[in-house]
Amino acid sequence: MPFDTTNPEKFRADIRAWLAENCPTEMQDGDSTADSICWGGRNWTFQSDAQKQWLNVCAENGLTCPTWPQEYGGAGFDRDQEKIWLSELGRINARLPLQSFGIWMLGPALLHFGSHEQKLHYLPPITRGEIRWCQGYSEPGAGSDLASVQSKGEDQGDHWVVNGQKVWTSYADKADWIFALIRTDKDAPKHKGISFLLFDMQSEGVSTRPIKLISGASPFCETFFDDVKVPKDQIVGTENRGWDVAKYLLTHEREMISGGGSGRGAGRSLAKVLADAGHDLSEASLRSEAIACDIEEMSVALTIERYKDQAAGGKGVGDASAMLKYAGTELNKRKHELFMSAGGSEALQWDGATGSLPADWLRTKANSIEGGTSEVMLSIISKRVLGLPG
Amino acid sequence: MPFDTTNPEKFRADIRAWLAENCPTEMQDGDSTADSICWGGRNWTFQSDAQKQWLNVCAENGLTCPTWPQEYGGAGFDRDQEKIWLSELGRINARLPLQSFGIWMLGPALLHFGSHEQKLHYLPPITRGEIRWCQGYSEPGAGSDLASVQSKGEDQGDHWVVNGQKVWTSYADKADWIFALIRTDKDAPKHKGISFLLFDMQSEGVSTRPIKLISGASPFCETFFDDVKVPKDQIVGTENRGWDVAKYLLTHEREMISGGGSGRGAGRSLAKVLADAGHDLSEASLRSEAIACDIEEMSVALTIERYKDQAAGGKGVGDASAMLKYAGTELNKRKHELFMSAGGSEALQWDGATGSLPADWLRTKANSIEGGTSEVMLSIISKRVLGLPG
Amino acid sequence: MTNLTLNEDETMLVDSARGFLDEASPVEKFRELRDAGKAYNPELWKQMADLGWTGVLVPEDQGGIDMGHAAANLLAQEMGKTLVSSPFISTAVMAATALRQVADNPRAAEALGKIASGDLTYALALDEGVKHAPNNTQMQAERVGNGFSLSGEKTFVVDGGSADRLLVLARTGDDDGALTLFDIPADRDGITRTAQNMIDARDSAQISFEGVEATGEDVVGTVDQAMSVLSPALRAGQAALAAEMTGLSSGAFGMTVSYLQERKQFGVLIGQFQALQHRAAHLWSDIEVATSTIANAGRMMDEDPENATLAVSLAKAKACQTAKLAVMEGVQMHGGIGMTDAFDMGFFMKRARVAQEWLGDYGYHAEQIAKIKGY
Amino acid sequence: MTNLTLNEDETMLVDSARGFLDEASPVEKFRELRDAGKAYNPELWKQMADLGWTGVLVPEDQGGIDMGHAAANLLAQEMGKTLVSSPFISTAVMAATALRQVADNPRAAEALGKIASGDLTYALALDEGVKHAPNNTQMQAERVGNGFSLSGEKTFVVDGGSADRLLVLARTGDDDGALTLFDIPADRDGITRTAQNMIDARDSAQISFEGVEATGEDVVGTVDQAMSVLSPALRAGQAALAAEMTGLSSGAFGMTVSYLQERKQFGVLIGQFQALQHRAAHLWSDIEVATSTIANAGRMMDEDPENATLAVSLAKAKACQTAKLAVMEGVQMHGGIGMTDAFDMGFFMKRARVAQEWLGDYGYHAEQIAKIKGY
Repeated sequence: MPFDTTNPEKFRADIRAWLAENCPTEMQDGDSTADSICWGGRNWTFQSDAQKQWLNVCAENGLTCPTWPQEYGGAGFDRDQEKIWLSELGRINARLPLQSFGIWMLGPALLHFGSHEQKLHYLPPITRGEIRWCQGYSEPGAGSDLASVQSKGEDQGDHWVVNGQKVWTSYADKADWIFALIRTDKDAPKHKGISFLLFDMQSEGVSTRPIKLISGASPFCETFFDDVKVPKDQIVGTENRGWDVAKYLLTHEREMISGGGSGRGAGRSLAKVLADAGHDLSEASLRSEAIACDIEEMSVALTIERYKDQAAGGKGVGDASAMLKYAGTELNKRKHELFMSAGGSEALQWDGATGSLPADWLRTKANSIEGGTSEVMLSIISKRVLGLPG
Repeated sequence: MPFDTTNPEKFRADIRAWLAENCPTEMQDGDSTADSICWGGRNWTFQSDAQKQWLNVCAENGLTCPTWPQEYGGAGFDRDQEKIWLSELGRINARLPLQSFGIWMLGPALLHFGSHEQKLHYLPPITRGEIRWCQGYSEPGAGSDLASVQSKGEDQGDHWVVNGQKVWTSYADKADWIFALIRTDKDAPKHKGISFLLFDMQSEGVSTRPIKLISGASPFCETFFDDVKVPKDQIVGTENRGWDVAKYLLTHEREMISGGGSGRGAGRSLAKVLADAGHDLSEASLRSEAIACDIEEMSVALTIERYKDQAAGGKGVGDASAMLKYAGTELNKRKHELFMSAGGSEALQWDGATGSLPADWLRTKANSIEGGTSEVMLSIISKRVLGLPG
Repeated sequence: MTNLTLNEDETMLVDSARGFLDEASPVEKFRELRDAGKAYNPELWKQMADLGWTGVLVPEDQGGIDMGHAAANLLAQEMGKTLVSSPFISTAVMAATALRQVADNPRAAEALGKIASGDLTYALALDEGVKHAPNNTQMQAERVGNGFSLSGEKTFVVDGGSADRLLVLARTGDDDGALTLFDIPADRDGITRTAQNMIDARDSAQISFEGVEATGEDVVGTVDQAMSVLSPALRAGQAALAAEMTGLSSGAFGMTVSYLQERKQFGVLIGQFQALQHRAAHLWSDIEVATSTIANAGRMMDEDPENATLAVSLAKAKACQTAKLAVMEGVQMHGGIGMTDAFDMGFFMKRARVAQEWLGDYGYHAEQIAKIKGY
Repeated sequence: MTNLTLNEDETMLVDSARGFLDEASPVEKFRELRDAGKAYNPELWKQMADLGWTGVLVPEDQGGIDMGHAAANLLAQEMGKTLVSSPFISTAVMAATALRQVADNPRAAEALGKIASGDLTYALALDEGVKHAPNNTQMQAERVGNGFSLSGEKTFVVDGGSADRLLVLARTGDDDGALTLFDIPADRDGITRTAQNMIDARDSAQISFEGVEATGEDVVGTVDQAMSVLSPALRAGQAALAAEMTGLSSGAFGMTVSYLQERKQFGVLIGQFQALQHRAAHLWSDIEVATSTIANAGRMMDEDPENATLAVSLAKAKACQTAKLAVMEGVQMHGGIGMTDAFDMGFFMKRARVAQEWLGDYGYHAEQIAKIKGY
């Protein structure tokens, strides 16, 4: 690793020097919109040579997943080093080299529940952007009740035969592999008969159908399993204990959707968007809402930092992460309402001067639904954190 | 009656002329604060000769209760005439001549459920401000569950012997008579064994103890009944069907507390208070909240008018009145928060230049509790108006 | 005395409008238009003319039914419930109101007649920036000989792509208020209309004027006095739009309450969850309150039009807030399905957003109110 | 790297503070003070001095423990939870911070020592109008010979009735920023202190100055340069007050959650009502978020004081909103009992209201933030 980790100042200087040498200027536009994200995967088409170069040089140095162990393709950074890395990226407005469900979701699950062999097998391709993953949790009609999994895996000795249907599978039509909750014991209680399986989306019997959203985009799919063969070693954790893995991951998902890590408009500065819209903020209600939103945004961002510090200090965050998911997604909706208001009639056009703003605005409405609704988050807080009855 | 009711223009002209002649200038200050209200009653001390004169001249002409029938001390106005009367009062900023629970609560109950004899006996003294009534509903620990009445009346042939305790009795220490919910059949289901009784607060066995509130004032009392004799003819409606009367009255109370009729800051103009506080409203958050509050206030006031029009048109308002109570009291709290903010440090003093503002502010916090909490109102709407299950 | 409830005529109007629209223009009809890329259905417009709706504000002398603004609002409200897409507000409300201010002018009278018969549609070309600000009009109408030459750009001209004629606001002098309103055919030389790809899939256009000629005949009312004809039209349009938004709120709310009554989660109907019950009750209350401001705006415009600005801005400001809440709660309470294009709730959300901006958003009307009340 | 969680020293400080205050100053102690008409308990103040708290921001050279602003905030937060009434923020936070800017001055050093030992209390006489606006100071300090003569009125001087000394902000020139801070005994000739009857029953005074003499020695720092010593003090006070308010919010919330867990209505625990559960969960979230801004303000003041204004204004703005919500929900969820003087919740509501105004309300700090961010 080309970074001196003996002290923070030295480390920061090394990072800065490395970035100066390796981060292409085109990747320093800081505008992490939905369109500019590098997702990777077998079929990925780089938007530019710079994007490809930036991914590769980061991957070579473990910097796509800087906190993962070096043996699995990470850089082995601790929390303080990660902060320095991110703050230096922020200083030059650099894009993240790679974003993916593999990084956000499957990786943490494997690091916690996977065997050493599984980690060696699955993690490095994620860090290099070679395999793009999708998540198969939700099923038709289940809504917030994720544990009501109907997709079933029939035990055939060395493999399961999986049949069923998933819905709200993000980018299933673009993903290479899926991690999915499958019922492998239909007689057990709801939470006890589910396994966490991994399989290739090119397996025979897997098909997808994009769902068109109100924004016009189709980031989600319906995903169908028709006699899909899944070898027994493609399970994370113990058979029929997949709910433990799912619960663990939901916590990660909450933190992510709260705005801490996703590209969903998190990088969009309030002031910048308002200025771009040519708004002078002299009108009281808009001005007052802009400041209020800014206050909330800074406060929630600090809370995400504080919780990360707490987690890094070995104190688990647990159910309290529901708060980050709740506060972050509600804020994101509020902020995009403000953006739309500042954008005026220009923001009412799909292809107006405010670019993807209207589609982004509509997209935020799903933030408080996906990964557990705001209502589910509030119930988790009230029951598990506050200990309220019933 | 000195008013020509043949057409609205003539009627308005008569009202205007009558007011010019009869409404004392001192009563045209329009500032209907808690302190300036004329409550009447045996022990009432008029704050001024003008207050006394204004009450008397109105009472003589049925104008303390303008919509009540003339034979019971009212003026027999219909809805349109009442609107003209109120708008002419508003034009000259005149105070209401008399306010009381007799007018708001008992009167409507008697007009609906009472016998002709009862109306003749009880209503005229109310219109003349001679008898001041209080309301005995709530009991210790019952909270929003008004039907859980424990105070009991034992049947002794021609009278009941009443024992028990009420709480939150408004101005019980100043009232002459009480209308109270008393359980007269302890074996019947909760709502079926309650009677609506009237009795003199000077009866043997009645005692009161004021409750000091966070505002420092004591508008409410605990009220104790110790073997109080209540003659059988002092019941409104049917024995054990007092809950019907109570429910009917709760509707009236809701409308009243919503701000339509009480003196609780309803008359305080937003703009006037802000101007009095010397505030120029240039700061965005205060300005924006002031306008938002004003918008809500005008909108709620129009809704009260609309519902009154609907009621006058013979279409009952029913459970939807819960909305007026909810919207009106939440607005009143919001408005007083704004007043406090505009008043700055002056409003933080009990006896500062903003007068009773801080006490009024604290008083509003009870608005969304008394007469059915906001939560109870929302539940009524969701179940009885929207038909949501469970 | 002013009464804020419906009178008998109005009740009949609402009942028949609802019956007609449920049949002729449920939300799926809007979906068909959207999928076909069409702004509105001319056949429906013709039917609305036959019912007298296009002439709701046209004097009887010109063939209208002249029922007044309260009635126009009620029609807009009913249309909002099922997201009817038509030039009703532009043509039958705003253009009709502007033109009837000068109804003694034969050309205006003729246009009013054609509006009533459904043979003529209008759009209003007012705004030039991203926010509604008619007083900030920069577009020039230079005097050339006895006439004018119009040059400039208008944006967010609702119904501007399909309208037969345009009411165009242009500057005829340097004084702040020196604006003039022109009534010109939309295909006159020098006019270029570019469709705007609106999120609500309705007709809106950017319109550029390059040396467009106009005669004195084309002036609506008096030169430099646009506001005397335009202000009543704006008020009428703002109130009708507020009514449409309140109808839209009711429509979205109705779908939501139905869903609460039928959707199960965790083994129970979600309508049993008290947190959702209370939010639904709050939203219902808010829609009731907004409805009152619409009724009031209608009455004021009919009975005391000179003093109706406060009532109209109140209605639009309140409607903006209520509609925003109604569609947000609508999507959230429906969960994932509410986010899909196959479900109708998104249409309500997108229509609400555009309606919030058109003719002045919440902040614009809040400031109007503050100005009137002397803040 | 900045870490927003508590370090070991801070955790110990919080634990011991909580233990001490639960014993020495639960809310009932505040009730006793209120009923006795007393501003604070000098014995408790002495105990706080013995614990080092009064010297939390005093350099060790002057006998303080100099733990920094994050620690001062934590103490204020714990005090807020049980509504401790003391001159902590005026004296140990604000006066100490102002004086340590000039700690090489022997008089300032001596004063700092007495603050640390608990032998000297201060109040800051800043505001003259109903809103916090130190830059609008009109009070004159006229030059007379080698000294000054102070004349004017100060209001909302928190702890001003009981303080031994006053830090007084006065105008020494016509330029906007030409203000000077004076450190004078509260009983100097020409000073009249009038108690203000505050809703939160704490000490606040209106103070009039009539030709009060001050020498050059009395100037804290440099003439015409008040802000170089006052700004850090204001920031420190604002942050500590925000921390107190967040503690207060937690205190009120704790009472409320307990009540939800024990109070029955309609035959069930009210904590089972989902609508209340969700509101409680929302409030808890909001308090958590506010807590993060306090932690951040403390770290920024300790690590990068020159750039701490944004962090401090953020903390105070957020604390104002959160405290308002916490006490309103606290009263509402308690129902009638929450409205009685015999119950403690009203104390939280009244303290929160005063704290909202002191040293700048939400609107003041929101505008500070907007200014820094270039809106």
